[in-house]
Amino acid sequence: MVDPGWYMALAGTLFFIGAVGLLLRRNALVMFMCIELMLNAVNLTLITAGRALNDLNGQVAVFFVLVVAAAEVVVGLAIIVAIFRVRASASVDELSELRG
Amino acid sequence: MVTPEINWLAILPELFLALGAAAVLLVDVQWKPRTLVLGAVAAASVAAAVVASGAQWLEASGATDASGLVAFSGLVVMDGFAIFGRFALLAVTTFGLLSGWRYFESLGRRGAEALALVLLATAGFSIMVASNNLVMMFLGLEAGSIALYVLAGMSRERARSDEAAIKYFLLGSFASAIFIYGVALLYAGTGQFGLLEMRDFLSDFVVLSPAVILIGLGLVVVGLGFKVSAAPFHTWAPDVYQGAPAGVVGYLASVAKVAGFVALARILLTGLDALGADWRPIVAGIAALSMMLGSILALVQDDVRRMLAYSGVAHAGFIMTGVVGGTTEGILFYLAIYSLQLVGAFAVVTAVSGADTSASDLASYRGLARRSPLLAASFAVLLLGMAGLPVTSGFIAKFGVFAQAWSQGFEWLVIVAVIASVIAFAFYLRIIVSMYMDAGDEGTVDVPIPVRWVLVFAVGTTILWGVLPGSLLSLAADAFPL
Amino acid sequence: MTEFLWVIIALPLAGAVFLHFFSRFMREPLAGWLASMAIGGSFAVAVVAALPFLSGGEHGETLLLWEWIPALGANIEILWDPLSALMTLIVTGVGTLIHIFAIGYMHGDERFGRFFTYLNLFAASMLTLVLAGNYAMLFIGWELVGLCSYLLIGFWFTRHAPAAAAKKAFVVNRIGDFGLMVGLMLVFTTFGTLSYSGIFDRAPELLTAGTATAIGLLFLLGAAGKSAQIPLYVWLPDAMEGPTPVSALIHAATMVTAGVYLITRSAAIYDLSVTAQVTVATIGAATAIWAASIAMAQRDIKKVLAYSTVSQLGYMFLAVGTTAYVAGVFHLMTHAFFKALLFLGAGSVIHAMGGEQDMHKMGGLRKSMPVTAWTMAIGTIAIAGIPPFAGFWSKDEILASAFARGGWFSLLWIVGLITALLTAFYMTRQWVLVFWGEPRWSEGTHPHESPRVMTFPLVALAVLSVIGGLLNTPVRRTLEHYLEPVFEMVTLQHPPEGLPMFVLLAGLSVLAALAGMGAAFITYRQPAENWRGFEQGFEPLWGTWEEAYRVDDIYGKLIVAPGKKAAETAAFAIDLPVIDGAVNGVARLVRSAGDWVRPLQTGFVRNYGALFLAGTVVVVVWLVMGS
Amino acid sequence: MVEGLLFVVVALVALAGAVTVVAARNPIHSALGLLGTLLAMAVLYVMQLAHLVAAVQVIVYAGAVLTLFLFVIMLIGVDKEERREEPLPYQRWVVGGVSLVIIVFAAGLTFFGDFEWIPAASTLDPAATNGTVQAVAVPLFTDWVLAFEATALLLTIAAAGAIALAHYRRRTA
Amino acid sequence: MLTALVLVPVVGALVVALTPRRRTELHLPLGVAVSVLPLALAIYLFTVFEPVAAYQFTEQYVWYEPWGITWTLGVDGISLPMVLLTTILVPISLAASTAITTRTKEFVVYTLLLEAGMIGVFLALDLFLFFVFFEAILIPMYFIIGIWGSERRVYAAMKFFIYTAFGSALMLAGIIALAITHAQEFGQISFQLADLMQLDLGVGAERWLFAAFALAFAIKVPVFPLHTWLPDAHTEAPTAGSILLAGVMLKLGTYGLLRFNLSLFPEVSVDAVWIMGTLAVIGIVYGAAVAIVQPDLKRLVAYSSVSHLGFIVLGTFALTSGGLQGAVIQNVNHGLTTGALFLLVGMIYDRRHTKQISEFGGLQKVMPLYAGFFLFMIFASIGLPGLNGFVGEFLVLIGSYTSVPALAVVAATGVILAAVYFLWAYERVFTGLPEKEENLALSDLSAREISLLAPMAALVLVLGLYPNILLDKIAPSTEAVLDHIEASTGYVVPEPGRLGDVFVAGGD
Repeated sequence: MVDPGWYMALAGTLFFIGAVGLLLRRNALVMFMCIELMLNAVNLTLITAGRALNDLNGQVAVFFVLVVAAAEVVVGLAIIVAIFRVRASASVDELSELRG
Repeated sequence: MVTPEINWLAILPELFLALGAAAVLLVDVQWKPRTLVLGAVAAASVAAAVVASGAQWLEASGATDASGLVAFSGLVVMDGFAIFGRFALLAVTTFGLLSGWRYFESLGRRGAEALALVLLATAGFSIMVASNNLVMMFLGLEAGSIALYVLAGMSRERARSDEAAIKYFLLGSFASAIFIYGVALLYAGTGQFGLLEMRDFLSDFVVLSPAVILIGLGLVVVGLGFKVSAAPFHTWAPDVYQGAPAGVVGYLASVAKVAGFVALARILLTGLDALGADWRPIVAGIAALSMMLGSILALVQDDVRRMLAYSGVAHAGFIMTGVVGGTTEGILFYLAIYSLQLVGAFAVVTAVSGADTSASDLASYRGLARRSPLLAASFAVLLLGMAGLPVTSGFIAKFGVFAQAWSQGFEWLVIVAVIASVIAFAFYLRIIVSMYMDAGDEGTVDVPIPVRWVLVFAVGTTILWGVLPGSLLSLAADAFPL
Repeated sequence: MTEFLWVIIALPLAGAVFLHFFSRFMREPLAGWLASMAIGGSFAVAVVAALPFLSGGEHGETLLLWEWIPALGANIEILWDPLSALMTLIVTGVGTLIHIFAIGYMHGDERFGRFFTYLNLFAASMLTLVLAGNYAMLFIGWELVGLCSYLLIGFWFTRHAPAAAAKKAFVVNRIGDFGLMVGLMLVFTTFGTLSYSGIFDRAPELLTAGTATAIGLLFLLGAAGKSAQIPLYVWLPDAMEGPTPVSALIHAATMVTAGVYLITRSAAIYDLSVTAQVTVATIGAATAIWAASIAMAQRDIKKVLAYSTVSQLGYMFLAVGTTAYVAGVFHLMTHAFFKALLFLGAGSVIHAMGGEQDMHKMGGLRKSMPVTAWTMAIGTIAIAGIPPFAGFWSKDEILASAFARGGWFSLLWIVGLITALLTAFYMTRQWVLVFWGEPRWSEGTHPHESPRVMTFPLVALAVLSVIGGLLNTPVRRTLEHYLEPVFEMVTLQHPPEGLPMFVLLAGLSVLAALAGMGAAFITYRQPAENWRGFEQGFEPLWGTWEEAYRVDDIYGKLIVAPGKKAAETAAFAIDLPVIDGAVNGVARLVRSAGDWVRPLQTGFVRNYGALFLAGTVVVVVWLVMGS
Repeated sequence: MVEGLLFVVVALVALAGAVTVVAARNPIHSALGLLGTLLAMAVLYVMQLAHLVAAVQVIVYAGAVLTLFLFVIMLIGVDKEERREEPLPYQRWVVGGVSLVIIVFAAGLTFFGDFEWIPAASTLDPAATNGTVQAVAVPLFTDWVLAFEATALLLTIAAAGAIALAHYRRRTA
Repeated sequence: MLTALVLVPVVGALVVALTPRRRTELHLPLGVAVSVLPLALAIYLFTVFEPVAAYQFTEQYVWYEPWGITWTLGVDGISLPMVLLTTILVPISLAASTAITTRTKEFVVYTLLLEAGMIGVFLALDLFLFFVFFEAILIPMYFIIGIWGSERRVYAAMKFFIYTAFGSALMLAGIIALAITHAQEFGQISFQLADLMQLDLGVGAERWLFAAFALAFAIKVPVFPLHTWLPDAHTEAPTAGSILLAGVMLKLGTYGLLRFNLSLFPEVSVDAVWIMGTLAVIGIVYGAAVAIVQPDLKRLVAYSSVSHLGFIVLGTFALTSGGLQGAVIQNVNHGLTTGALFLLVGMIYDRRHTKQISEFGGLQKVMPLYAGFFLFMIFASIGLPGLNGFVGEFLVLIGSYTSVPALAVVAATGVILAAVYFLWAYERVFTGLPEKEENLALSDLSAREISLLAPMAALVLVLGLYPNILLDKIAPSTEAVLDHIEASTGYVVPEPGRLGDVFVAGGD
C-alpha cells in the first residue's frame, strides 16, 4: 500500500516540471503540452486526495478538468495555427512587438 | 436513487445568455441578416438576463433563511453578492457591446461569432460570480477566459492582435492551471470544493499542519490575481489592452476584473474567512505592489491604452485594499463604478482612434477639447473619476476602501494607497493636458450614437454616485455573500 | 468746544480729498488758496480751542471718535492737552504760511494742484500724529507723514534723484519704525493697552527699569529715524531733492520734530530710565556737532540748511535727553520759526536764481532781493543764538539745563557750545556767500525779488523768529508754566537758578556765537579766491566735511550691497536650485523609477511567465512561512 | 509491495515522459513524451481505483487531444527543431533561481516542517472511492449536474472560438 | 441659506454651460451677473450675523448614514470674512478677464465652480465634506492655469495640482483615522468637526495627525520651505487665476490651520508653536528677501504673498487674542491688496504683454491713475496704518510678541523689507521718464478698470480705518478657539499687561 503522499509528491513534481518547461521552451506547441502536463498533475492530485479522503468528488472533478483541458486545446491550437499561417513559425519569441 | 435538485431561477440568467448566443449563431447561419438584427437578438438575451437577475434579487431579498438561496446542491448561490456582481457584468456587457458596436459591424459575417462569444463569455463569468464551488468557479472562469482569448485575437490588425491573443492565452492557461492546482490542494487540505462547506470545515476543525491549505490558498489567489491583473501577475494586461481590437478591449478588461474580484472576494471572505490572519498580509502586499507599480508604470506610457492598462493594475491594487478591508460594500461599489468608467474610457478610445485598431497614441488626443468638446469633457470626467477626485464616484469608492482597510489595522497600506493615488493623478492629468492644453490638429471627431449613450451613462453615474453615492452604496452594503 | 476738535484734522484732510478729485478742474492759484484756507481754518480752531490752557493748570481731555482695534485698546481718539495744542499751533501756523508761500513757489508747475493735495494730506497726518490719544493712532500719523514725505520728496518723479531720495527716506524711516513697533509691542505686553491714559498713569507701578530702558531705546530708534539722528540721519539731506516748501514744512518745521514729540510725550517712560535719558542726550549732542561740522563745508544752499536742521534736532534730543522737556519743545518751536524762514528764504533765492542752488554761483543778492536778504539775516542771527532773537533763548536754555544736570551732561554741554560756534559760522557763511560780496552768477540769470505771496510768509516768520523767544525767558517762564500740567508727574531738568549763573552761561554761548559769526563774516566778505584759499587751508578736513564723511558710501558698502547680495543668493542660489530643485527632484525620481521598472515588460511572453512564477513562489513561501 | 514497485516504475515513466516533453528538441518527441506521461497517469489512476477516469484519460487524452497535437505538428512541420541556446537574457537564470527556491522550499517543508499532503486523511475505505462507471455517474448527474451542463457551455465556446479564428483567416489569408 | 450660497454658483455654471459656445460676448457678462448673487447673499449673511462665538445658520443633511458623512454647513466669525472675501473677489476677477478671448465659456464655468468649492470649504463643518471641497477646487483651478496661463502654464498647473494634492492625500488618511478613532471611542463613526473635537487621541497619534493636517495646509499656505509651487502658479496663471489663487486659495491653508489644527489637536498645537512660528518667520524674511531681486513683477508679488502669509501663520500659532484676530483679518486684507496688485499687474500685462520690471520705467508719466492705484495698493500691502494691511500685521505682531517675543521681533523686520522690495519696484517701474517708445503709447486705466479697482481700494481704506466691522464679528470666535485650547490643555493664553483688568479683549 503506497502512501498517498508519494502520489501527491509525484503530482507536484510533474506540475513543477510542466511549469518550468513552459518557461524554457519557445515553441508554442510544446509550451502548450507543458500546460497539459500541469493539468494532468492536478488530476492526479485530485484523485489521490479524493481517495485518501474517501470522497468520490475528487474523481468527478477530474472530468471537468479534462473537459477544460480539451476546450483549451481546441482554442489554443486554433490560435497557434492561425498565427502560423501568417508568420510560418510557432516560436513565441518572435511575438514581442508589444512591450514597455 | 437520488435525483438532482434543479432550481431554474438560479441559472436563468446564464441560460438566457447562452440561448441568446446560440440564437445569434443560428439566426446568422439561417438568414445572414444585418448585424443590427443580431445585435437585437443579443440585446434581447441580455435584457432577459437582467430581468432574470431582477427576479433573483427579489427572491434573495425576500428569503428568510440562506438555505433557499443555495441551488444545485451548493454549486451556485443566489446571494446579493452574486446578483450585484452579475448586474455589473451585464451592465458592462451592454455598454461593451454598444461602445464596440462599430467594430462588430466592421467584422461583417464574423460579427455573429464575436457577438455570440461576448454573450457566452458573460454567461461563463456570470456562473463564476454565482458559483459557490471551486470547480464550478473554475468552469465559469475557463468558459469566460477562453472566449476572451478568441475575442482578443479577432482583429484585422493581425500582428498585434495575434500577439495579444497568444500571450493572453498562454499566460491565461498557465494561471488557470495554477488556480486549479490550488483548488486541488485546498481539496486535499479540507476535503471540500464547496466554499460554504469549506468555511464550516475550517471553523469546526483545527488543521494541525495547514501548510497544504495555505499553499492552495496562495495558488488560488495568484490565479485570480492574474485575472484581475494585479502585480506582479499583470504583465499580460498592457499588451492585450493594446493589441486587442479597441471595440472589445473595454468589455474584455472590465468583465475579467469584475468576475475575478467577485470570485476572489467570495473565496477569501466566505470559504477561507477563517484564515484571514494568513491571507490579509499577502493580499495587502499584492495590493501595495499593484498600486505603486501600476501608477509608476502608467506615468511613463505614451499610449493611452497601455496607460489605462497600468492604471487598471493600480485599480486592482485599490480594490484589493478593499478586499483587505473585508466589507463587500467597498469592493462591489468600487468594482461597479470602475468597470463602468473603464468601459466608458475605452468607448472614447474607440471613438478617437477607430474601432478596429491598436493605434491609440497619446499624441492623437492633442486638442481634442477643440475638436470635440463633449467627448473630451466626458473623457476628462471619467479620468478624474478613475483618479478618484471628489465629486466623482471614484473618490467615494477610494474613500470607502481606504476607510475599511484602516479600520482593519492596515494603516500602512492606506498611506501607500494615498501616495499611489497622488502619483496616479499625474498620468490622468497628462491625458487631460494633451486634450485641453496642447494645440492639436483641427477637424472634428464623429462620435457614434451608441458610444454617446455609453458616455452619457458612464459620465452620468460617475457624477451622480459621486454626489449621491447612497443609492448604490446601500445596495452594495446589502449584497454580502452568504 | 472740544468735541469739535476733530475739525482740526478733518479740514486739511477734506482739503486733500477734495483737491485729489477736483484740483485738475481748477485754474492754478485756486487749489493753493483752498489748501491754505483748509489748514488756516484748523489753525483758527486750534487757537480757539487752546485758549483755556493759556491760564495754565488745564490738563486737557481725550475725545473718542471711534473704536479702531479694541483688542489693542487702540482707538481713534484725540488727546487735547497743552503739549498737543502747542504742537498743533506750530504745525498749523507755520504750515499755513508755507502753504501760502508755495502758491508762489510752485507757480507754473504742471502738477500744482496735486502738490497742494499732498501738502494738505501731510498737514492732516501730522495733526493726527500730534493729536493722537494713543500710540497706535500716533503710529498712524507717524507712518502717514512718512508717506507724505515720500510723495513730496519724489514730487518731481521724472528725475531719478528725487525718486531715489524718496525711497531712501521711506526705507530709512522704516528702519526707525521697526524700533518704534517693537517698542509698542513691549509697551502693549507690559500695559495691555496702547492708550496714553492707560500707560502713563501706571508707568511707575508697572515698569521695571529694564523694561523702561528697553522701551526708551526702541522709541529712540524710531525717533532717530523720523528726526534724522545718528545713525539714521542720512535720508534728510537727500530729501532736499523735494520742492523747497516741502523742505521747509516737513524737513525743518514739523515732521522731523515728531521724534522729539514722541520722546516728550513718553516722558513718563523715560523718567524711569536714566540710561535711556543719557543715550538720547548723547545721540543728540553727537548728531548736533556731527551735522554742524558737515554743514560747514556744503556748497548747496539747501544742503547747508538740511545739515543745520539735523544739528538743531540734535539740540532738541539733547534737551529731552536731559529731561529738559520744556526747553526741547521750546527749541522745537523757535526752530520751526527760523528754520522755516531760512528754508523759505533759500527757496525764494533759488526761485530767483532760476533753480541754481550752488552758493558759489551766488553772491551780492541783497541788492536785487532785499526782503529775502534781510529776513534771512534775521533767521541767521536767530539760529546763531544772538539775544534777544528766538534761537538764543531756546538753545541757551538747553545748554544751561545740560550744564545744570552736570556729570556726563556737562561734557555734552561743551559739545553743544562748540556746535553753537560752528552753527554761527556756517549760517553766516551761507548768508554772506549768498547776499554779500560780488555776484558770481552764471550768465543769463537775472535775480529779482519774489512776489508778495512769497515774501509775506518770510516777513511773518521773521517777526516770529525775533519775538518767539520771549515766550520763555528766565524772567517769565510762560511756556514752562503752560506745559506744567503735562509734565507734573515727571522730574523736569531746569536751568540753574539765579541771574548771575544765567548771565555766565548765556555769555559763553553768545560769545561762541559772535566768534563764529565774526570769523565767517570776515572770511567770506572777501573775494572768492581768498575764502577758497581759506577753505583749502583746512584740507583734508574740509573735503571730508564737504563729502559728509562719505557716510552714504559706507552704508552702501556695509549694509546695502551685502543685503542685495544676500537677497540674490536666497533667490537664485537657494530658492530655485535647492528648494525648488528638491521638489522637482522628487517628481523626476518617480518618473525615472517608472523608466527603471519599465524594462520588466520585455514583451517576451516567457519572461512574463517567469515573473509570474517568481511572484507565485514569493506568495506561497510568504504564506507558509508567515503562518 | 508489488504495488510499491509498480508505483516506482510508473512514476519514473511519468517523470521521464515529462522531462522528455520539456527537453526534447523536436516537437514530435515532446508529444511522444507527453503520451508516455498520459498513459502512466492512467495506470496511476487505476492503481487508485479511478477506473472510469483512467479510461477517459486514455480515450480523451491519448486519443483525441494528442492526435490533435500531432496533427498540428504535422501541419506546422516536423522539422521545426528548437536550438538549445536560450535567446532571452536571464530567462534561464531566473527560472533556475526560482526552481531552486521551490526545490529548497519543498525539501525544507518535507523534511523539517511537519508537512502533510492530506491532513484530514482518514483510514482508507476502498469501497467508498471505487470509481466504477456507476459510482461516478451518480454524483456526476445529481450533485454535479449543473457543472456537467456547464461543460456544454465550455465546449460551445471552444467550437465557436475555433470557427471564429479559422473563419476569418480563410477570408483574409 | 448657506447651501444656497454654495449651490448658486454651481447652478450659474450650468446656466452658462448651456449658452451657445459661439456667443462668446455673452459669457463673461453672464458670469459676472451670476457671481453677483452669492455676493448679495454673503452681504445679507454679514448683516444678519450675530457677533457671538457659536456657528450660525448651521444646516445638516445626512449624506450617507452608515459612513456617518453629512452635509453640514455653518458659519462663524472665522469663516464669515473668508466667504465675503471670496464672493467679492470672484465677480471682480471675472470682470477683469476681458483679455480672455478663447473658450470664454469654459473659463466662466470653471471660475464659478471654483467659487462654489471655495465657499464650501469655508462653510463645511464635516471633515469629509470639507475634504471634498478642498480637493475638488483643484480641478477648475488646474484648468484655469493650464488653459489660459502663459508660457510655462502646463508645468505650473501640474506642479500646483500634484504638490497640493500630495499634501491633502495624507490629510485624507488623517481624516479617516480621526473618524475611525471616533468610531472606536464612541461606537459610531462621525466626521463632524464638533464630534471629533471631543476625541482624546494619544499624544503620539495626535502628533502624526497634526503633522498630516499641517502638511496639507502648509503646502496650501504655503509655509517655507513648501512654497515653490506658488511663484510658478501665480506667475503663469491668468489674471483671474492669480487673483483667486492669492486672494482665496492660499487662505484655505491658513483657515485650515486655524480651524482644524488648533481645534482638533490643541495639545500638539501648543507644542508646535515654536516650530510653526519659526517656519512662518523664516517665510516672512525669506520671502521678502527673495522678492527684492525678482525681475518679474508678478513673481515679486507672488513672493510678497509668501512673506505676508508668514504673518498669518505666525499670528495663528501665537495663540493669543491679538494673534488670532490678526490672522483672520489679515486673511481678508491680504486677499484684497494682493488680489488688487495681481489685477493691476494683469492690466499692464494686457497692455504690454510683459511682466519684466526692466521693460518698464516712467509709467507714472503716461498712466498716472494706474500709478496712483498701484502705489495705494503697495502701501496697503506694506502695512501703512490707516490702510487695511496694517491692522492685521500690527495685531499679529503685537499679539505674537506676548507669546513668542523673539519671533515677533524678527517678523517685524519683514515690515522694513516690504518697503524695500515694493518701493524699489515702484521706483523702477513708474518713476523717471519713459524711455521705451512702446511705454509711451500706453493708455491709462479705462472706466471699466477703475470700476474694478475702486471698490477694492474703498474696502482697503474702510478696513484700515474701521476694522471693527469685521473684528467684532471675528473676536468671539477666535476667543472660543482659545478657550477650547485652554480647556483641553494646560496652556494658558498669556494676558498682556500685568494688570489683566485693563486689557480689553475685543468683542466679548
